[in-house]
Amino acid sequence: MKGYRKYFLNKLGWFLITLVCAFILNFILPRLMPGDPVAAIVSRMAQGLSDARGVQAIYQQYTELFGTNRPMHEQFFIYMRNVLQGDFGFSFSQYPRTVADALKSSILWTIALQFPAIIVGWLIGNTLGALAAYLKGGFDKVIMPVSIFVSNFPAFGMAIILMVIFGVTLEWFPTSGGYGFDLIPEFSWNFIRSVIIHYQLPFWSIVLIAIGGQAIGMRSMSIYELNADYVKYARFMGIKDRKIIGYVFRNAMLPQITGLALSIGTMVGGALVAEIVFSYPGLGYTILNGVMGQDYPLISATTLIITIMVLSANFIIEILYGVIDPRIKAAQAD
Amino acid sequence: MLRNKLMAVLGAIVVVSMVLAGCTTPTPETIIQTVEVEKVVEKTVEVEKIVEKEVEKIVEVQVTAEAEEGALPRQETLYFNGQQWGAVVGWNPYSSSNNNAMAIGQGDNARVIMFETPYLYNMLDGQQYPLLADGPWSWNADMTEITFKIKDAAKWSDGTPVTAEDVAYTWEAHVKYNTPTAASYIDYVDAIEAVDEKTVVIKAKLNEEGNAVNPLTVAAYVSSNYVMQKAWTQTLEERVGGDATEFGADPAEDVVYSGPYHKFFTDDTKAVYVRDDNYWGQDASMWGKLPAPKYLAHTIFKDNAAGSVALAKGEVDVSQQFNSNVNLLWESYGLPISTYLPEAPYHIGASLPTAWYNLNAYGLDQVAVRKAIAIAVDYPTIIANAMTNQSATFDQVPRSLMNPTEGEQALYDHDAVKDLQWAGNDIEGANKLLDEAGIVDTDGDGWREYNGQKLSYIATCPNGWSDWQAAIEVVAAAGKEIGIDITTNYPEWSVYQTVVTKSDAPLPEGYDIFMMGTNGAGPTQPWARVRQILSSEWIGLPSNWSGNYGGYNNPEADALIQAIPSETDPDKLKEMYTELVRIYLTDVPSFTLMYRPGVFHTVNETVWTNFPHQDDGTEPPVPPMDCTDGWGIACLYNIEPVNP
Amino acid sequence: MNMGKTILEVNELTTRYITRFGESVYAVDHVSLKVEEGKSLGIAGESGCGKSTLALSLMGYYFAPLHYMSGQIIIDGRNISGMDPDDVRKAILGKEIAYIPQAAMNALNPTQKVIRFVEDVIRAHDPSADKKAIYERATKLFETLGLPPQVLEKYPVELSGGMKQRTVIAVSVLLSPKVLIADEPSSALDVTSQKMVIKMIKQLLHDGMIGSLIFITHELPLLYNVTDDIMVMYAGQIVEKGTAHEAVFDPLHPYSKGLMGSIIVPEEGLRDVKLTAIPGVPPNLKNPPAGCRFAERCKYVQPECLVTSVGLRKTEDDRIYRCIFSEKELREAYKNGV
Amino acid sequence: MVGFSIFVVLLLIVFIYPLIIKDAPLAIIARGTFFPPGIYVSAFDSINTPKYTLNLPGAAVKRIASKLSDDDRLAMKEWLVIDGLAEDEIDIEDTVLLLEQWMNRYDPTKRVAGMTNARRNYFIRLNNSLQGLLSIEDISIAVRNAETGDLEEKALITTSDYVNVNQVANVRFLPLGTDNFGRDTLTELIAAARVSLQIGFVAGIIATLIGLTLGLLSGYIGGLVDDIIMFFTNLFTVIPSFVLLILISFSIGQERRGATTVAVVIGFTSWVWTARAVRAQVVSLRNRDHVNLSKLSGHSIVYIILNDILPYIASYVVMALILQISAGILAEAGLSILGLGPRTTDVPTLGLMMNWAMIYQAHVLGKWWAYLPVLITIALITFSMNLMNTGLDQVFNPALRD
Repeated sequence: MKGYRKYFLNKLGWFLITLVCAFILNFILPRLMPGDPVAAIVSRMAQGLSDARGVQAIYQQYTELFGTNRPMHEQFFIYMRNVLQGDFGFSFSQYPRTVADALKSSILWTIALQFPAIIVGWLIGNTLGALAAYLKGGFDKVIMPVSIFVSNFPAFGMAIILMVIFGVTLEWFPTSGGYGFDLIPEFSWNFIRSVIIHYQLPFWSIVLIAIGGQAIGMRSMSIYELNADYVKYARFMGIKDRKIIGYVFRNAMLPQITGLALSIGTMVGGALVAEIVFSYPGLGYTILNGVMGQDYPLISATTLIITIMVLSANFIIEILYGVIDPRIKAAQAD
Repeated sequence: MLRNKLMAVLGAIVVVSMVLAGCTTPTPETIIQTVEVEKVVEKTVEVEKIVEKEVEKIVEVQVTAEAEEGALPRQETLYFNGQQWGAVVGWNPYSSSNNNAMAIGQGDNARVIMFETPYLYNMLDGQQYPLLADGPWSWNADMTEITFKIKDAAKWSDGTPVTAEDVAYTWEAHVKYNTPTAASYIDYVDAIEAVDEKTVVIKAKLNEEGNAVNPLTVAAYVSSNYVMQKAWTQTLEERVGGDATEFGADPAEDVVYSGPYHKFFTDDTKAVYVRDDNYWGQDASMWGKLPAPKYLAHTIFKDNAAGSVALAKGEVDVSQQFNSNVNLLWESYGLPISTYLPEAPYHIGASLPTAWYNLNAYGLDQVAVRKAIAIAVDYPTIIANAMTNQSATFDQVPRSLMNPTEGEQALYDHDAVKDLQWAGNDIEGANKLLDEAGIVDTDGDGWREYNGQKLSYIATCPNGWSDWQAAIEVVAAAGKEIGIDITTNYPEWSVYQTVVTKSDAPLPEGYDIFMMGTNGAGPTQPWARVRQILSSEWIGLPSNWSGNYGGYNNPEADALIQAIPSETDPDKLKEMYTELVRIYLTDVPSFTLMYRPGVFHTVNETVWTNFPHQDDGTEPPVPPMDCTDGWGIACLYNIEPVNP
Repeated sequence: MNMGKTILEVNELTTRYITRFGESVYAVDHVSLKVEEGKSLGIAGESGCGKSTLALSLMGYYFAPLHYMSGQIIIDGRNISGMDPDDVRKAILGKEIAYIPQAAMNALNPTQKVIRFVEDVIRAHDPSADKKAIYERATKLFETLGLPPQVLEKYPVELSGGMKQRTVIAVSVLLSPKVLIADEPSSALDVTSQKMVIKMIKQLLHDGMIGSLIFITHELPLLYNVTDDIMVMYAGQIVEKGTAHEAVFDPLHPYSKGLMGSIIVPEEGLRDVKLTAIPGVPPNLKNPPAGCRFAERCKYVQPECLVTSVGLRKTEDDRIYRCIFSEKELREAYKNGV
Repeated sequence: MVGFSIFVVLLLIVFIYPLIIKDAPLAIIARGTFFPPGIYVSAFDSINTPKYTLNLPGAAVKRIASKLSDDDRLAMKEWLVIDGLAEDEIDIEDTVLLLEQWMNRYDPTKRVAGMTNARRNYFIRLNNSLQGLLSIEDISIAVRNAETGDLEEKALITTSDYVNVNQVANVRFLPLGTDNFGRDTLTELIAAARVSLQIGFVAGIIATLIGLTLGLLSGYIGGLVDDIIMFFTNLFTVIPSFVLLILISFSIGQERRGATTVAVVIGFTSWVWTARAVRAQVVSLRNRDHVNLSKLSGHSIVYIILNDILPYIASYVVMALILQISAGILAEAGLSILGLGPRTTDVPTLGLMMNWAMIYQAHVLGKWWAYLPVLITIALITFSMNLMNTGLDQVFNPALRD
């Protein structure tokens, strides 16, 4: 178990450090963007204000309010203190709305949409890959290429195609929003149904994208494993094929798990775009708006949240990975 | 055998996936729940604040009644798009940062579903019709004071009557807290006083001669600005302790209003407004009935595309957004969708999206260069491609400072400036012009030089403003045709606006030719637009949202602009306007690229019909103002369900 | 010549590989052999001569790309070549006939504890077996074989090469099979663990933990120490068969001769020389030569060798070899030839 | 191999097409948006082209049908009935009668209760389109006399006149119609494909180089080096590269966003994937016997990496590169669709075309030619690359052959 503890502590350590750095990056990067956001707000506030002093006054007020007049490091510590207290400050672009308020709902929508989608995509992808590797022949020659082709559409492309086919043409599913355009959110069967229906297109567009890459990886992985010596040996020891397949796919799946940890980051990216296409009330549009409106607090908060979500997902997965794959411990031991 | 098993596994996994999919759906629920709870809280807060209980009770009842059903009754709801982008932030009519376009929008065609102006402007006949006011307003003899009465029937949502004092105090508050409204009127309005309970007097600022500085603007005030309740304004002041920023930032959930609709529900995906069935306007002295839709709902879309799909699917009744190739919706798809005009340009153009020259840029101080570029541009293509024909062409409406409405067109002498007009696409003409001006390609690199310096400019407009970007592309193309190197560039709006509106310093590089809109239709138009385009008074403003961003300076024009507001003789006016148009077409400080409607007014008649359209027989004619703006709100009283 | 009970009898067994391009490669070509109780047979030959394939084929359990063509495999009087693969799996593999793979280093599932695999093996033949019983049985076996029982609780990655190898052997004989096929069990190991492995295998046979042994290697001398009989294979065919002594010190077939050519004193240090002893490489079995498959490498090649296929000959003292020359002629040739 | 051939074909098209069609890809040729695919024949020229008389059966029927669909007929019936004409008097099959009744009775000014404005407009349009539908009189082409200013008949066109397309001076074939700017979609698409490929290659190579180096080092050396490198890798993994992309591209600002810049940015944000993959491979190799052997025989790290590691992951790296290239193309598309792609005027990219098609709502209006080909091109490129991948995989690892 020593090997494992070492592994765990190691991971934990890096998790924390990464978190801190990610936090700093999230703070700095948005602030590297050109243009003066406060000026933008002020010019919006001060429309038609004719005397320079008036404008200056307002400008002062807001730089005060947003603290953009302070030196960067000071801003950073203030920001950190507030964030630790769960206060992300005012949104510049939607002032006087607070960032927390702006994100409150969208986060849940995004989580509810993306993580299941990514996991399902991963599962289906791996199953396909495994099947392709094992069944070969028709399956390998047909299903695989098809699934790969499908996943080679850009995320938004898939979203648009699904929308045009199932939303606009067939009208099976709604084309935008998180729930019925005529509904007021509340806990009723009617509403839940609407949410589920609206969930489908974005969900599957993300899933479809996810499948292919995973499938390819899993396929070659499985094929390597299928040709491994232990498979031959196990066979000659009279062990059922089903059991052997069990070994193989377990061993092939393990590296794929890190694959998942890795994908989450990138997949989230694509998924955000899909959200935008479907006007899904998630983080995708929030972050885009933030960027367009130079809304530092909003961007920082959004990216930070995405980062933390992905980071934690990574951490959990790697911990699990360490538990289930003995090779890791061995590697750590020597 | 094995295959079957594997298949089974696959099946199982798919099932799992669906289950997972299912499991997640409650999550949004929880959000919704919280939102819901909050809403209730707000309500109760309101109840406490409300003076007259029973009124509110009725509303309450309806709300809960609706909430139980869950869905808004389609037959009683009018759906919008294109006005509200992003979630509503607040309900504070004093603030310009509520992101609450549906409820709050002051200006020439004030949006009056929740807050109301004394008068309603009608862009079709240029008249102001009384709303809160009783009968027409009137100047005093020497045109320094406007007087009007408030309707006896006019009441606030808390049941108290609207008084002259409210009007006066609203202005006081604006001035006190230095709001944008105050900023734009302070130079023309001296004071607003309540003579008695119901009578309001607006005192104009006077110049040395003792005449009103600008009677036009003063007159415009009555149809451009809301009246807010004094009592509520004072509560707000208490709450913010007199702090100007706070005053503007307060979300004002408890605001008292006089209009027919108010908040029902808002979140990131929609804003819904419910009818106040005690709305004073059902009094015979105003509309004599309630507006037809019980709910106004605005779905919040991420972009025009999403909005268009919804419009096509009948999930939007009134669309205030640029639906590209809108005519295809009925021509190719036979959808029950229509615009105000049955044929192109489909809408009534109100504003003039304009390409401004930075007159301080090298070479652009030369009229020849400015005009050459202007006449070389292929306007038909801009209108056909960028606007997908949703703009009048310059053959239909020759270029001038006026928008295409008959009222404004009648204000200048078309023939007098005929020979100054240009149809565009005139490459030879442009080349000739430049050659004559001695601006030629001396070093044979294919580009013209002026005093040996190559003419190369950057034409720009905000990124993502699709129709403008398309138009700018065409302008750039024209430049290349006549040996002037024009490249395009699209900064983000957040950057663009700050640069363009900073008029206390010459524009930076990259803003040689840039686009900005102009005023639409309004009681002060076309004067205000002329001023916006030609007046030098904005030069030097740190934050100039008023106009003449290119720094054009022409005393002659300034003089005329000065004089017009106090001029009453129509013939004289026509002369002056004609003169201004002549100056505009001669100096070309900027040039219009297309005509754009004040609001796009496209309606889907699946559920509601009888929307305003050309020759709809309404008297006075109801303008296509999205059923919400100025006199356009009359639409809400005319529409009826398609199948009741 | 004692007449022990025949445990494994193979008649005219022919198997082939079918490549993804559909060509057939006859890797085992009409091979017949016999192993008696308590006896051991060595199979020698250069790599690629089909000995490993023979090993696989003997299991009577085929999966792509290897395919059964014809011939019989009779274990203990039961012909398994015709049996339904699943029955073979249940009744034969590991129980009747067990196998030690070439690269035993990676023969164990890396993500599975040894004991789990042991369980799987036993359960595969007797699903009812309960954990505890299995565990005890395994520990006992490991102890008798001089392996620390803790190994059972370890993951393969945690074992040394030699230990892995021996573990594999132990697992192979869990069900005390009648035939144990060891395919180059020692090739990948260092000398010392090699010796241990050999010792272990001998012990198995000696203690009757296995009924008989088929030992495959390219190291003839090794066989001399391990097995009773030796069979030399070339290009999928048997070229010579006899007692270990005969095959090593008095080879008949020019190929065997060549294999042994360089050996003077017992094995040590000479392993590397051997395969280079004969110039040339085995023929491509996709389209084997019409005549004698060894012809183009044979010192004593005759014109007809290249055209007429050559059958097996039997000497009066029951030795078998494949050549156009008679025993006498060969001895002649060798005497004055080399 | 399929993937390879697809890719080659794409490349060929991309490079050969411009040699044949020399138009500037961004030239605005059409006045109006989204002209449908087809052959465009100059109406002006076809007037001055020799006429051939063809008497084709059913020409008249087609002519009428093109203006008067069955739905139209039903609609006419509906109106006539509303107007008080008895149903049995109306036979929608009898075009002549129907039209006659229509012409006599239709009145655009008539207000029908409960009829929507959209419907009313429909009838007006229908009525206009019906004007002169049945007339078979020749149409005369006239020219205005410069002096007198009155029309002088130049030519007559009869219903049976045809021109041969090959003889018309100006004919333009637009296989994919035009886009929202009025540009020839196909020409633009191919130019765009080239640019996107370039972007992909640049991005992919940058990403792979960075990833490979880091992966090798961290994987083989392990220990602190590993930790440090992995730490950076993790950092860039958990900050979704896409978010980074958005931020950086925005910071660069549209004015400085050339195709290459975008490519580089993508490259620098997407190496993570390769780095981790390579590392994983190396780690699995690190303890292989041959490596240990090589270690024991005291070879230098570089030597071992080059001789005992690299060969074994070479296939993997090539595959990674290919994947990175396709990923780069996708990334560009993703950026552009958000309006953060390369600046519009310089070059078209697949993403930008997509972006504009969306802005002008091609997908809502069913203008498939404006976006579907683009999507398919993207998919084909990446797809072919992935296939090449699996292909290469099989070449490099015989195991993968069955």
